[in-house]
Amino acid sequence: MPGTAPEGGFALELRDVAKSFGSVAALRSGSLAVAPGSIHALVGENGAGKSTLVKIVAGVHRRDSGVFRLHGTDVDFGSTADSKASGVAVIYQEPTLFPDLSVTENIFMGRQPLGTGRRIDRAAMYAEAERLFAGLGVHIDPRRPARGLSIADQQIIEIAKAISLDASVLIMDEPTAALSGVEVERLFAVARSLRDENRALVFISHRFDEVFDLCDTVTVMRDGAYISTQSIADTTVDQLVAQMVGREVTDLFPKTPAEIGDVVLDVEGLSSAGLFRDVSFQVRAGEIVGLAGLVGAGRSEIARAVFGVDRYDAGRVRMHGSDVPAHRPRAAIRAGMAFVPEDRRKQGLVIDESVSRNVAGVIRRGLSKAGFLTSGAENRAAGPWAGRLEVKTSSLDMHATTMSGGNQQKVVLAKWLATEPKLLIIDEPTRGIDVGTKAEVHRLLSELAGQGLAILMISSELPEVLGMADRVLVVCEGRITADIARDDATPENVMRAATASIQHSPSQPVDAEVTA
Amino acid sequence: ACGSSDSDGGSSSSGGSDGGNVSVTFLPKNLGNPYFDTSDAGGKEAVEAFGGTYDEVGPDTATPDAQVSYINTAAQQGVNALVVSANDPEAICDALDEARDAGTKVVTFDSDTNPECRDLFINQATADGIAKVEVDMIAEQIGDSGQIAILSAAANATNQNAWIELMKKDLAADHPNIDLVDVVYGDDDDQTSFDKTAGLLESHPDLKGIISPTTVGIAAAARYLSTSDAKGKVALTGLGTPNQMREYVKDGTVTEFALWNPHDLGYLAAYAAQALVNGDITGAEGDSFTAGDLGDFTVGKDGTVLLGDPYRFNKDNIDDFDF
Amino acid sequence: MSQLDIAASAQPRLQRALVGLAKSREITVAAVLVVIIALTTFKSDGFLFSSDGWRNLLVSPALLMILAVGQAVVIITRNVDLSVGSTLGLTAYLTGKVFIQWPDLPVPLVFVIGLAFGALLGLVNGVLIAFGRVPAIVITLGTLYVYRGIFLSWAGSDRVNASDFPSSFNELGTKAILTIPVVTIIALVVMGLVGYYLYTARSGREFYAIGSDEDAAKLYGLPVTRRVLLAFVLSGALAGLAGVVYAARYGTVSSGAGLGIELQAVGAAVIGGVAIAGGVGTVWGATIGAVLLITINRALPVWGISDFWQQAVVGALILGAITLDRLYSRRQERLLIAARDLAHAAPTKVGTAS
Amino acid sequence: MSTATAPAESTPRTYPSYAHALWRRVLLTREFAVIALLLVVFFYSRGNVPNFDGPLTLYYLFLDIAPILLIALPMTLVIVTGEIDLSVASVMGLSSALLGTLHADAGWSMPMAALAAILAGVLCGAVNGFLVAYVGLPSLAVTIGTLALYRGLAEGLLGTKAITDFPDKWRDWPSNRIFGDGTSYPMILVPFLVLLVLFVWLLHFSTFGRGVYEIGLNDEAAHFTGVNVERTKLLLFVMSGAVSAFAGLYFTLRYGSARGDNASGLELQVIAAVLLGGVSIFGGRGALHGVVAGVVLIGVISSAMRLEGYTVNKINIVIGTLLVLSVMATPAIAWVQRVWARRRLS
Ligand SMILES: Nc1ncnc2c1ncn2[C@@H]1O[C@H](COP(=O)(O)OP(=O)(O)OP(=O)(O)O)[C@@H](O)[C@H]1O
Ligand SMILES: Nc1ncnc2c1ncn2[C@@H]1O[C@H](COP(=O)(O)OP(=O)(O)OP(=O)(O)O)[C@@H](O)[C@H]1O
Ligand SMILES: [Mg+2]
Ligand SMILES: [Mg+2]
Repeated sequence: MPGTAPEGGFALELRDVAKSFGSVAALRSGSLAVAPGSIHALVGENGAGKSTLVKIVAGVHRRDSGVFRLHGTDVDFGSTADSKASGVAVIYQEPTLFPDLSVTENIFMGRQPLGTGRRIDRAAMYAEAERLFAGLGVHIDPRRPARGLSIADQQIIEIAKAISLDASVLIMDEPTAALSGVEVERLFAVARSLRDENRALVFISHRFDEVFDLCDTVTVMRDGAYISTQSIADTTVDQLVAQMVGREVTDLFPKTPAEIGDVVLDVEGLSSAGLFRDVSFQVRAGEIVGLAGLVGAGRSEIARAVFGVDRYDAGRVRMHGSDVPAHRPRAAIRAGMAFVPEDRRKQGLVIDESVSRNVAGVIRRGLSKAGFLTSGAENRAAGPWAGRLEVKTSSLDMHATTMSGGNQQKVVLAKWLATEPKLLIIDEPTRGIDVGTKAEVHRLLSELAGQGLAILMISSELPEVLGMADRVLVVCEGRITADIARDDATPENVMRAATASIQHSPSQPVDAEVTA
Repeated sequence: ACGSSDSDGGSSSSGGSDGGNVSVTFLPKNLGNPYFDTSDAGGKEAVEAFGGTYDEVGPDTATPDAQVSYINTAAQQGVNALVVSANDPEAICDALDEARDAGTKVVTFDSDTNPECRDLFINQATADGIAKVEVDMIAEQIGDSGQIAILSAAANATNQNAWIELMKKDLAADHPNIDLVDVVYGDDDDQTSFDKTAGLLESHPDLKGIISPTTVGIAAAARYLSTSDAKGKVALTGLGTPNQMREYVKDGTVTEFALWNPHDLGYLAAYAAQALVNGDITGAEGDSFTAGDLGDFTVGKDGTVLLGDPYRFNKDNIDDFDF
Repeated sequence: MSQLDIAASAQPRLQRALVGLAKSREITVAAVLVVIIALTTFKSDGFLFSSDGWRNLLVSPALLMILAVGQAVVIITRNVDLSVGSTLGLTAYLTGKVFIQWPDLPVPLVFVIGLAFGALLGLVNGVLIAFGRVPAIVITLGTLYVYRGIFLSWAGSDRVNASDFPSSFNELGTKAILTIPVVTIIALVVMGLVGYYLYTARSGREFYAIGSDEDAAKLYGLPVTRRVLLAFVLSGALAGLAGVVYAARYGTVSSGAGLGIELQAVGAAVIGGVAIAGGVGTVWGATIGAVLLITINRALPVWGISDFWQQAVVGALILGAITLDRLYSRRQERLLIAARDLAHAAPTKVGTAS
Repeated sequence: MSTATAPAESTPRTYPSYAHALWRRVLLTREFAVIALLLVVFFYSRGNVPNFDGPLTLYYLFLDIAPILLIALPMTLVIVTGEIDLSVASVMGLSSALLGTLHADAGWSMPMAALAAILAGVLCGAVNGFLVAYVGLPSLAVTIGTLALYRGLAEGLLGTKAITDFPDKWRDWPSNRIFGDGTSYPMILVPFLVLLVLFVWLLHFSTFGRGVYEIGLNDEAAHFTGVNVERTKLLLFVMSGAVSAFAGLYFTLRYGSARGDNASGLELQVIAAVLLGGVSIFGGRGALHGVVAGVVLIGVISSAMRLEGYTVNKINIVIGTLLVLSVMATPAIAWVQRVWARRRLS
């Protein structure tokens, strides 16, 4: 069981907590003990039950059994309001903002500063928001509505909200998944200062470098159960990984060299007002092209425009030399493109639909006979693809809602591989995916490239880009600022290009060396 | 008189086929309309008097399609007679025909269908008579010159439209100085009629009189006028019930209005239905029957029975009535 | 980082307030209203300048104003209340019955009874929706039928006439204070109170948060159930109040009272800038929307347009309002993008210089 | 390539197609509950309601519910995408008014006038669809607007007139009996059945229908998998407009009267029936067999209650309560289960 109690007792303590959703046991025996004045990492594979544990602390779910103590006293939260009142602040895995309200109201909802006559004192509220943002080193207009903020900015609002709660226990469920290096650094600085104020922090992340950089203690979970707690200083990445997956993972980025063939995708002068400008590049058969850059650089937007889910203002997209009409995903699919988007719950799959309908979702036109499409035909087509990707589900009519992130990602991949594409565009292939599944995805991508598939991969994880890509394109502020071959790519020159201002002719980025 | 007509009905029905229990269903334009409440109460009184079975059904809005369902139901139930005030002269015809094929006698009252679709129409007053009395009243009240307007019921109401046409003719022929400037429709809804009255006065600042040939309309218009500047300046007349209008006659908003007795109308319709069911009459011109204490009636042209002339209500006589 | 911070926060306060005012939907609708009144008065000056005209201008929309306020609150929480017409009718009839039973009841007490009864009917909606977590449109469609059915069964072959009410109550429908009709004052007070609450109270803002994203509100720990319940109770209570006002103003209550007015109330709120998707809008906007709807209806006959076309005009107005809103927000988006382009351009120059 | 996590390539996983047995998937559904209720009410009425067993009952029932049956088909698809169309009854009124004006006033032949009315319905639907799908406006607001607009056009077109001179052949057609005198099936069932087959195929057995469900569940994901969300919605509103216009023709011919106010208020009846049939107002859920059962259920209840002598107010109370109960059933069952579970624990 996790550690012996420090002098003042634990700030947060959970022992053998269990929680089931119907027949799914999300948490079998979760334990976590966090001392005040420490930053405690919680790691585990997808579906290990981390978020469920967090939601129990937050009062979103009620535990079925087990001990739950806050500063030594037993508690049982019926709602998130209770937990908040007890000094627990939580940043959830998915941002939860009110899009129509101002950024400031989002932060202070329900506890706005009051003036005379219990009226909301808006001036004080805005001033307080500006102060918070200044502390985080960001500049966001406190009066603008939350709608339209990038995921990174949304995450920053969440962080500001949690900090302003002045809580004694702060839990962050993958707060950095959408943040870039600079922002992560700022967040860490804030976290450390909170620790120094003797608060207890819980930090969940799949990125080990962050865990080792920030935290002092780490708890590992697997399959809904507690595995171990140890001091960061006493452990290594390999040990943690081994505990998480219950086995050794040796090769995270197993890219094998593949034969590079003809040009498959040819993008020329693509522009979209406010998002990106004059983007040109090519992807060849068998090649993995990595699209690197800071969050908000516009990589996703480029990918979405290429695939046709977004409009663009100028430029052309060609597959195998023939033009692909703009803003028509169907045409792109027919031309051989497949697109795994960054937000799998909202864009990647229809979460309330069965596995088989999701997997057969793109190929169903080919499945209907004489205009007739039956569930049987879908099941027959979907089954083998789900099997090839080792999707963990009890039957093909299970809804994707019940699956963990990694499994959902496999369903999305199965769906697109079923179309037998020539080009796979994959945005953040392993975001929020645990190490085990991550390795599987990487192996798969490498294998697909080996079979001659052209792959355009967007990733915010530099090791992933450097490990997987044959060629790295760096995007900065909507332009391609560098095109670096695999052998020349180092973290330093990629980061420099990602933070560089454009100093060369933007129409000729191909083969340009890094200039910064 | 009541007793004798009662035994009359009883004897003739026992002279018919089935032991005197004539079932009559009243189907007004819509439920919750005081005018029909009164007429159907009259019908009920008559049916109870001759020992039949009375029933009242109807839709909540005055539309023909809603009425058709109830006609169909009556046909299925095989009621002996159906007494209907038609929301549309044509639209309920097929349904009525089917009911008649199934053996149900159909009497229309208040608002007629095409003559082929029913056995008898109980006419409250001739259309000419109604139009004339309304035009005469307004002419007297505004000194036979000036602008007037009409606040009617639903735009498709058969009887109202017929009267309005006749009023227009009458005005053109006999009252050249009266100018009919507008016809608006209050849909027999209190609120709409009220607001339309306000609208009329705004759109026509020189308006001198309003005719409202519908009981809901005239009451709403009177209520509006009684509280506005136009009270006493704009004359209001038309067809109304004494209970609804009493207050406005007394406070001077309304001088005189007219109506037949809707209670008698329902009463007569019920007796006519009974006579048809018992085979006393067929609905042919010249047939005659006795309607309880209302006395004898003769079927006129097109299978129409006329109740009588409209009656004018004013300060002097209104307290004699309660309906 | 956040490239979205357009110059907005750098604007001086007054300027920001003015720009916000000019852009606000409420002001646009109010401007359209003023233009319509002006043009119609130009055509027939009795529309505004006769004492009847002035009074009707103020008094006719009162009923819909009250309903629109309640509807706005419900729509802001991303729900809708289709049962208000039936609630209005039922309460109006109850008012009559109460007076017939106890003719000497003080008038304010009757208002309280109406409010309470409406609140009770709203509570039924609210309990079903908030606790059952079922869509409001279905539940209130159901209670629309049920409440009207109860009303019809109860009223049946009976109606309430003006003579059933004490004259002090009837006078309320027409009395004016400083030429402002009492009924209108009631509507304005309702608007003021509810609007003030929504704008300045913490719990008031929670209605917006819930409508903006209910799941987020739950995660945040807002009392979603209680607020949604309250919204429906408020809407019911205001429909009840409207019922009493209806009785006072029209004097007669028959089974048709309030039939179909629910869609008008929704229409008024939508025209006034309350977003049907929740989270956006003000009761003041909804009220102006109600006034515009009614006033257009009254202006059309003055312009010689047959009242058969009125519905068409109202429909066109609703479509116009929401379409304009949409185009406006598209333009806003484009401005935001342009601002972002500027923000992109700026560091480039700095970079070159360094 | 050789990682510890690499799956054994030799045995690709296989899955059963369904988690539950066939009977559970068929019988334990919302749709089946409605069908069961319909059967219960129907056979109860046959045994206990006087005259319900007569030959006319079904005949009138079908005539009465025909417009609702017709419009419920496209309305189901519209609601499954998460949208709503409140303007259907107004389109019926407009089609009725057009048929009347064009035939009687402008002297067009019946087929031409009918065709024009249907085209007008298509246009009305296209306006709704365009505003919803391409301008991106909420359908509730749009169709409240067009509800007033189309009704206003219909009433403006006809004014006080009710046009009744239609050829008998046409007037009689919808209510003629398919199998001759004495049978219960009016001719209007023929176009209904044709449309039913069409819509069942469209929603349940076509790629288009899969897209319809996906749009209702998550339109962004649907867009990302190549479903043309805008065009699908536009088409559905057009279908809704066209079928409503057709229902308007039926309404006109059955009652032999073209009026601007024909069928007002019918939209809420259609929606009530569709929801009663188990379609989720949030989109993504529902099936046509449930919807047809829902419409017929409302028809049977109304018919039986009318035969029992109840008037519209009682019928409305029953239908309204049923609607509320039908949506409350799911949360109520869940609540009971929760209480049960808690009681077993303690
Ligand atoms: N509301 C729910 N209903 C049913 N199953 C659920 C629910 N929430 C979570 N689960 C299941 O519980 C398990 C644990 O999920 P949880 O979200 O806690 O994992 P996690 O460790 O946070 O994973 P990740 O790293 O992907 O965020 C998963 O198998 C998930 O499918
Ligand atoms: N809906 C939106 N409205 C306004 N601006 C947006 C919207 N979505 C994204 N942006 C902006 O577009 C830019 C690029 O967005 P995004 O964060 O998706 O970039 P990215 O390079 O794909 O990053 P990542 O994939 O790592 O998240 C950012 O400036 C972001 O703020
Ligand atoms: Mg998680
Ligand atoms: Mg991205």
